[in-house]
Amino acid sequence: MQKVKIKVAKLLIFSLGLFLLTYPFTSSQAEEAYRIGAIFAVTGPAAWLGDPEKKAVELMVQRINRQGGLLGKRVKVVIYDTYGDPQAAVLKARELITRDRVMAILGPSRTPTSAAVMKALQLDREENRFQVPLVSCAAGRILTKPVKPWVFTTPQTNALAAERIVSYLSEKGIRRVGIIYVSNEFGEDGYESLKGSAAKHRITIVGVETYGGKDRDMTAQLTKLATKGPQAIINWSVGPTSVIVTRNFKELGLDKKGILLVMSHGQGNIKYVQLCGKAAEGVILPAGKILVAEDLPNADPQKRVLLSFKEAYESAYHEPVSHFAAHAYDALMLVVNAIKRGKVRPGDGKGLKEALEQYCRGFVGADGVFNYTPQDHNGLSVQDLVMLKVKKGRFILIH
Amino acid sequence: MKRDYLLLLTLTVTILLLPPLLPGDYYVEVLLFAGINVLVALGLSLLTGYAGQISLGHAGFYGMGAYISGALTAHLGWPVPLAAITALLATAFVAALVGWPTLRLKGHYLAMATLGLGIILYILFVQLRGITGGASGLSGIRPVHLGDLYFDTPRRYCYLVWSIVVLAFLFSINLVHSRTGMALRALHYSEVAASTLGIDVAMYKLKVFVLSAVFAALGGILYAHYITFISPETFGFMYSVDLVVMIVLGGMHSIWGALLGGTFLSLLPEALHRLEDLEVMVHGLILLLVLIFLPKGFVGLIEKVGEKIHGAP
Amino acid sequence: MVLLEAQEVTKSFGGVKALNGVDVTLQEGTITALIGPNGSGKTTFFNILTGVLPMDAGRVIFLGQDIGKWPAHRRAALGIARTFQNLQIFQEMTVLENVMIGGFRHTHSGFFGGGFGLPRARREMEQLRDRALELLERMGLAPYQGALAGNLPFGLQRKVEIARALSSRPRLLLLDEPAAGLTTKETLSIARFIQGLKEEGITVFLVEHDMDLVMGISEWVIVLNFGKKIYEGTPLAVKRERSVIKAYLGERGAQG
Amino acid sequence: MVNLIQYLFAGLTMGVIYALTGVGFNLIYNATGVINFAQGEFVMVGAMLLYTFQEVLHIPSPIALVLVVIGGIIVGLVFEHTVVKPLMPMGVITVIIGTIGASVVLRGGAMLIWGKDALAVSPLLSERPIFLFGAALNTQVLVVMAITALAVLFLWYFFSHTIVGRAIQACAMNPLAALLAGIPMEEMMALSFLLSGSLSALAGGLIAPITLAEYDMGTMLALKGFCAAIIGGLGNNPGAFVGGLLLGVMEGLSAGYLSSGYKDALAFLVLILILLWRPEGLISRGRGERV
Repeated sequence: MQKVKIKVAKLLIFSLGLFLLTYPFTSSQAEEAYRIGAIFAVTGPAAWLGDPEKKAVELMVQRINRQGGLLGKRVKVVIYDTYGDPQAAVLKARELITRDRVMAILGPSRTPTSAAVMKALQLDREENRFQVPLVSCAAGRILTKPVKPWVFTTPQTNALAAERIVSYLSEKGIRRVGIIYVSNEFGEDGYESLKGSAAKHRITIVGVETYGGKDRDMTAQLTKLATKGPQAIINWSVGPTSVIVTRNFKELGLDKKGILLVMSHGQGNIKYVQLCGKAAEGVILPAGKILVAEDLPNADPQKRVLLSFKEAYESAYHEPVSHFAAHAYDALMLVVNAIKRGKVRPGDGKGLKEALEQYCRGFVGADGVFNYTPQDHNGLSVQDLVMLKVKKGRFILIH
Repeated sequence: MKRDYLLLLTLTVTILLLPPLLPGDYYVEVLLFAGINVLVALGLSLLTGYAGQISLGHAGFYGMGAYISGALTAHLGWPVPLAAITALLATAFVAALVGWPTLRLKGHYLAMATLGLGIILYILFVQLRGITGGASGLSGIRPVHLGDLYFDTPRRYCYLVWSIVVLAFLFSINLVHSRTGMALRALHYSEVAASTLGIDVAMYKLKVFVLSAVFAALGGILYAHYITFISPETFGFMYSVDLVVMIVLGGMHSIWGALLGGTFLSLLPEALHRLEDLEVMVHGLILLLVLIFLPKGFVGLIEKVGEKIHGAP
Repeated sequence: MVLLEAQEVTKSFGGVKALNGVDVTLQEGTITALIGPNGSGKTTFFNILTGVLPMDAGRVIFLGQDIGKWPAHRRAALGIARTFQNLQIFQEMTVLENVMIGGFRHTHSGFFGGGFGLPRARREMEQLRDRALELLERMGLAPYQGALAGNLPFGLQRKVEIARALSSRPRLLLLDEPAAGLTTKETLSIARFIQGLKEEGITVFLVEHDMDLVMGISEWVIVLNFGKKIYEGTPLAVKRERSVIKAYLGERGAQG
Repeated sequence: MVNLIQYLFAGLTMGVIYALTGVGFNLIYNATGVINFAQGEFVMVGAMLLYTFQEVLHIPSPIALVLVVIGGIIVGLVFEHTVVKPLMPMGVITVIIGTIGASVVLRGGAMLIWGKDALAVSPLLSERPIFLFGAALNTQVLVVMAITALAVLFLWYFFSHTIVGRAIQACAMNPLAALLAGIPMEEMMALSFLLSGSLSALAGGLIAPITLAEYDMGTMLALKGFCAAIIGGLGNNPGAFVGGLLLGVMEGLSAGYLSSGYKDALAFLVLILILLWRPEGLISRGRGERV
C-alpha cells in the first residue's frame, strides 16, 4: 500500500507542477479595444535594435490613446522580448495570437527571427490559420522578395541601401571598392545586395573580408583590403563592431591614403558617432531622413512627421532617436493608418491585411514614403534614403 | 527497474492527457519545445550522469541533426524519414570520429575539448553558406508527414515529439538496468577497476558518447522539421551550457533528472518574460538557488520526499 | 602446469628502474606470494601483469599466449582478476551491483541488446544477479547487498572487492595486500578463505606484508628488492635466507 | 612586409587581452581546481566600473583604475562567498554550473545598471596610434602588455617566493595536508579570489578603450581566456601570458592570410590539438598522474 502512495505522490507532483507553472498565464478578458502585439529583441545580443523599437511603440500608443484612441476605441499593445532567439520569437508570436488575441504583430527586430515566425505561422501562404499580419522591423530580403502574403516590412531593405551607396559612389567616379561585413544575417544580406548593385553600375569589388559579431580587432582584414587598392571601403554591420572598424580604419591611416570609408544604414544612430569619437569624421552612410530632420527642406513632407516623433521620443527617453526606433514607429503608424482609413473592426486581421495593401499608398512615415501594394510589402524606394556625412560629431546631409 | 517502468507509464499518461487540457496552442508549443530539450538532455544524462563524461559541445550535434536533415529536404527534396536517418548516421559517424581521441581526456580537459568542438561546428554552420544558408538561416525545410497524415499543427507535433521522448526513455531505462548500464556507472567511478573486470572503457565511453550525440541529432531533426527555418545561433555555445544545467538541476544521478530539469528550464523563460529586463538576472539567481539548496536536483528532492513518506532506510 | 610466465619484465619511471628483468612463473592451482620491502616494485609488477601499466621490455605468457601488449580488459577476459592496494570499489553502486558487474566477462549483451531489453540481455542480468547473491551468501555479505559500497566500513569494503574479483570466476586471482588494515581475526578469516579458493582450482598470486599470512598459506614465495628478484623458494627456505633478511632488516639484522 | 607586421600587431592587441583573462583563470584554478565560467564577467564588470568612474564621474584615470581594482576585489570576494564556498563540497561539475549561474546574474545586473548599449572609454595614453616598422599599433595595447607582464612577474614572485603564495599552492595541491599543516584554508581561498577579482577587473579597465564596454562582452572573453590558459598549461601564469599572445597572433595571421571567417575555428582546433598531445600545455613541464 505504501509503494502505491509514493507513485501517486510522484504523479501528482509532476502534473501539478507542470500545470501550476503554466496556469497563471491565462489571458485577461479581452474588452473592446484594438489589440496589437509586438515582439522585439529587447535584451540579448541585438538589444540595440529591440530596445529603441519597444520604446517607440510604447510612446506612440500612449499618445494615440491620450488623443482619444483609434476610431473611438483604445489601442492595447502587448510587447514581448525574444532576446533575438528564433525559437523564442515563434513561441511569443504564437502566445500573442492564441492568448492575447492580437490582430497584428509588430516586429521582430532581426531577419532570422522574423523568418522563423513567418515559417512557423505559415505567413508566407495566402490561406493560413491565424489571419494575423506581421509588420517586421527587419531588412532581410527573405521577408519581401518574393512578396509574402501576410508579411510586411518597414526598414529600407539592404538592397535599397546598397543601391543608394553604389549609385552615389559611381556618381562620384569611384570604380574600385572593397567590402568588409559582419558574418551574420545583416552582413550577408548587405554583401549580396552590394554585389548586385556593383555589377549593375559596373563597379569592381577588389576584395571581400568578414569578421565575427564579437570580434574587437579588424586591423588585419582592413590592411589586407587596403593592399588591393580600393578607392572606397564599404562596411556592412550593426552595433559595436562598426565602431571598431571605424576606429581601426583611422588607426591604420587609411583615410590619409585617400580611401573613403562608407558605412551601412545600420549605423543610422548618433550613438555610433559618439562611440567612434574623432575616428568617425568624414565617414559617409545612407540613412533615413530622421537623423537630419531639422536640415530637411520644409517642402519635404516627412519633415513634420519626423520632427514631432523625434521631439516626443527624445523628451520621453532623454536619448537621441535612432533608425531602429523609426522602423517600429512606422510599423505601428502604418497599422493605425490602415485601421483608420479602412474602418477595420477590432480583431479583424484579414481586414487589416487588405487595408494595409490598399490604404498605405503615399503614407508619410519616418523611414520614408510607403507605397504598400499587394505585390510590394516594403513600399519604399531609393529616394527614401539620403546620403549623410559625419562632420564635427554630427550627421550632415550631403546628397 | 519496476519503479522506472511505472514512472514511464505515469509520464505517458500525463503526456496523453495534457495537450487537450492546455488552453491554447502556445502552451502546446512550449510543451513541444520542452520535449525536444528533454530528449537532448536525456542523451547527455546518460553520457555525463551515468558514464561521468562531461560535454560542453552537444549543441553542435543538435545542430548537425537539424542542418543535415533540413538541408537534404530543403535543397535536394529528400523525403523527411530518409533525410532524418541520414542525419542520424552522419552525426553518429562524426561523433565517433571526433569522440575517439577526445574521450581519452578527463574532467576539465574533456569539458574544454568538447566546448571547442561545439564552437567549431557552430562556425561551420555559419561559414558553409552553400549548404546551411549561413547566418541568414536555412528555410524551406519540409514538414513531417507519414503518408498523408501531416504533423503541422502544434498538438499533433507535440504528440510526435513526446512519443519519441517516451521511446527514448524506454530505451534508456532498459540500458541503465542492463549490464551495459552498470558497466557505464562502473567506469564512471573507477576506470582502472572497470578495465580489470574486462570492460573496454575506451569503447564504452565512445559508444555512450555516440548514443548521446544521436539523441541530440534526433532532437535537432524534430526542431528543424517543426519550425522549418533554422539559423546558427540556436545551436551555439549557450545551448550546450543550458543542456548541462538541465541535467544538473534535474539531478545528474538519474535519467529522470533530464525530464524534470529539461522541462523546468524550458518553462522558466516563459514564466519569467513578464519581468522584461529583470528576466536575465532572475534566471541566473534561480539556477544558483536550486544548485545550493537542492544538491541532488529535483529528483533528489522527490526521492527525499518519497523517503519521508515511505520511511525507507 | 604453468599458468603464467613473466620473462625479463623491465619498467622504469624516468630514471628510476622500478622493475629490472624480473622472471616469475606461476603454477596452476597454487598460492604464490610476492614479498619485498616498500618500493621494491611489487604493485608495479601487479599493474604490469594486469595490463594497467605498459612495460618497457619483457614478455608475459598466459596459457601459452603472449599477452604482454594486450590492454587490461582483454587480459581480464582471459580470466585474470585482481584487487587493488588502494581500494577501487564502485562507491555509488550497491554491494550487489559491485559483485554483479564483476561477472562482466561472462556476458555479451551490448548497447543494442541492453537498450531494447532483448531476452538475452535480461537473462544475462538474472544470471549475474543469482551468481552475485550466491557469492555474497558464501562471503557473509548478503545482509549488506542493498547498501552503497562506499558506506561500508573498510574491512567489509575489502571483502566486497574480493567478492567482485571472484564473481568473474577467474583462473588467476591477484590479491594486492588483502590483509592491509584488517584485524588479526579478519586476517585469519581471509587466510582460510584464500585456501578455500585453492580447492576451487583458482590460482592465487598475492602481495602481502603480513608474514604470518604469507608463510601460513603460500606454497611458493618470491622476494623482490629494488626491482630485482633476489630469491624464490618455499616459505621455510625464504625465512632462513640471509639475503632476504638483509633486504628487510638491513646489514646488522642479517647477522643477528 | 608591412602587412605581416600589421597582422602581428592585430594579434598582439587581442593577445594581451586573452593573456590577462587567462591569468585570471589560473588564479582561481590554482586555489580551487575550478574553471570559473564567470571570469569573463569579472573582466566586464571592471570595464563597466571604469566607464562609470572615468567617463561619468570624470575621475582621472589612475585613481579610477584603483577604484576599479577595489570593485574587482569586492566582486571576487562576494562571488567566492556566495557561489564557490557553498557549492565546493558538491563536486566540480556543480561548481562549474554555479559559476555559469553567477555569470548570468552578473550579466543581468550589468544590463540593469549600465544598460544595453556599448560604452566608450578613453585610453590611458593618447588616441593616436604609434607607427613601428610602418605598421600602426594602438598605444593602449602597450599599456596593457606592460601591466600584464608586471602582473605575471608579481604573481610568479608571489607564488614562488613568499610564504603566503606557497601556502595557497599547497591548499590547491593537497587540501587535507594543507589543513593539517595549519594553513588557514579560508583566508587562502579568499586571497586567491581577491587577487583574481582585482586582476580581472583591472584587465577590464585596461581593455575597455580597445574593445568598448558592453554588458555581454564576458562570454567570448571567457572562452578565449580558457584557450590562452590551456595553451600555456592550466595553472601556469607565465604560460597563460605566452599562450594568450600566441593565440592572438595566430588569429591575426589567420585573419590576414587565411580566411577571417574561420579564425575562431582555427583557435579552438589548436586548443583541442594541444589538449590531446600536451595537456599540460606548451610551456609548463609535464605533470604525471599516479595510477
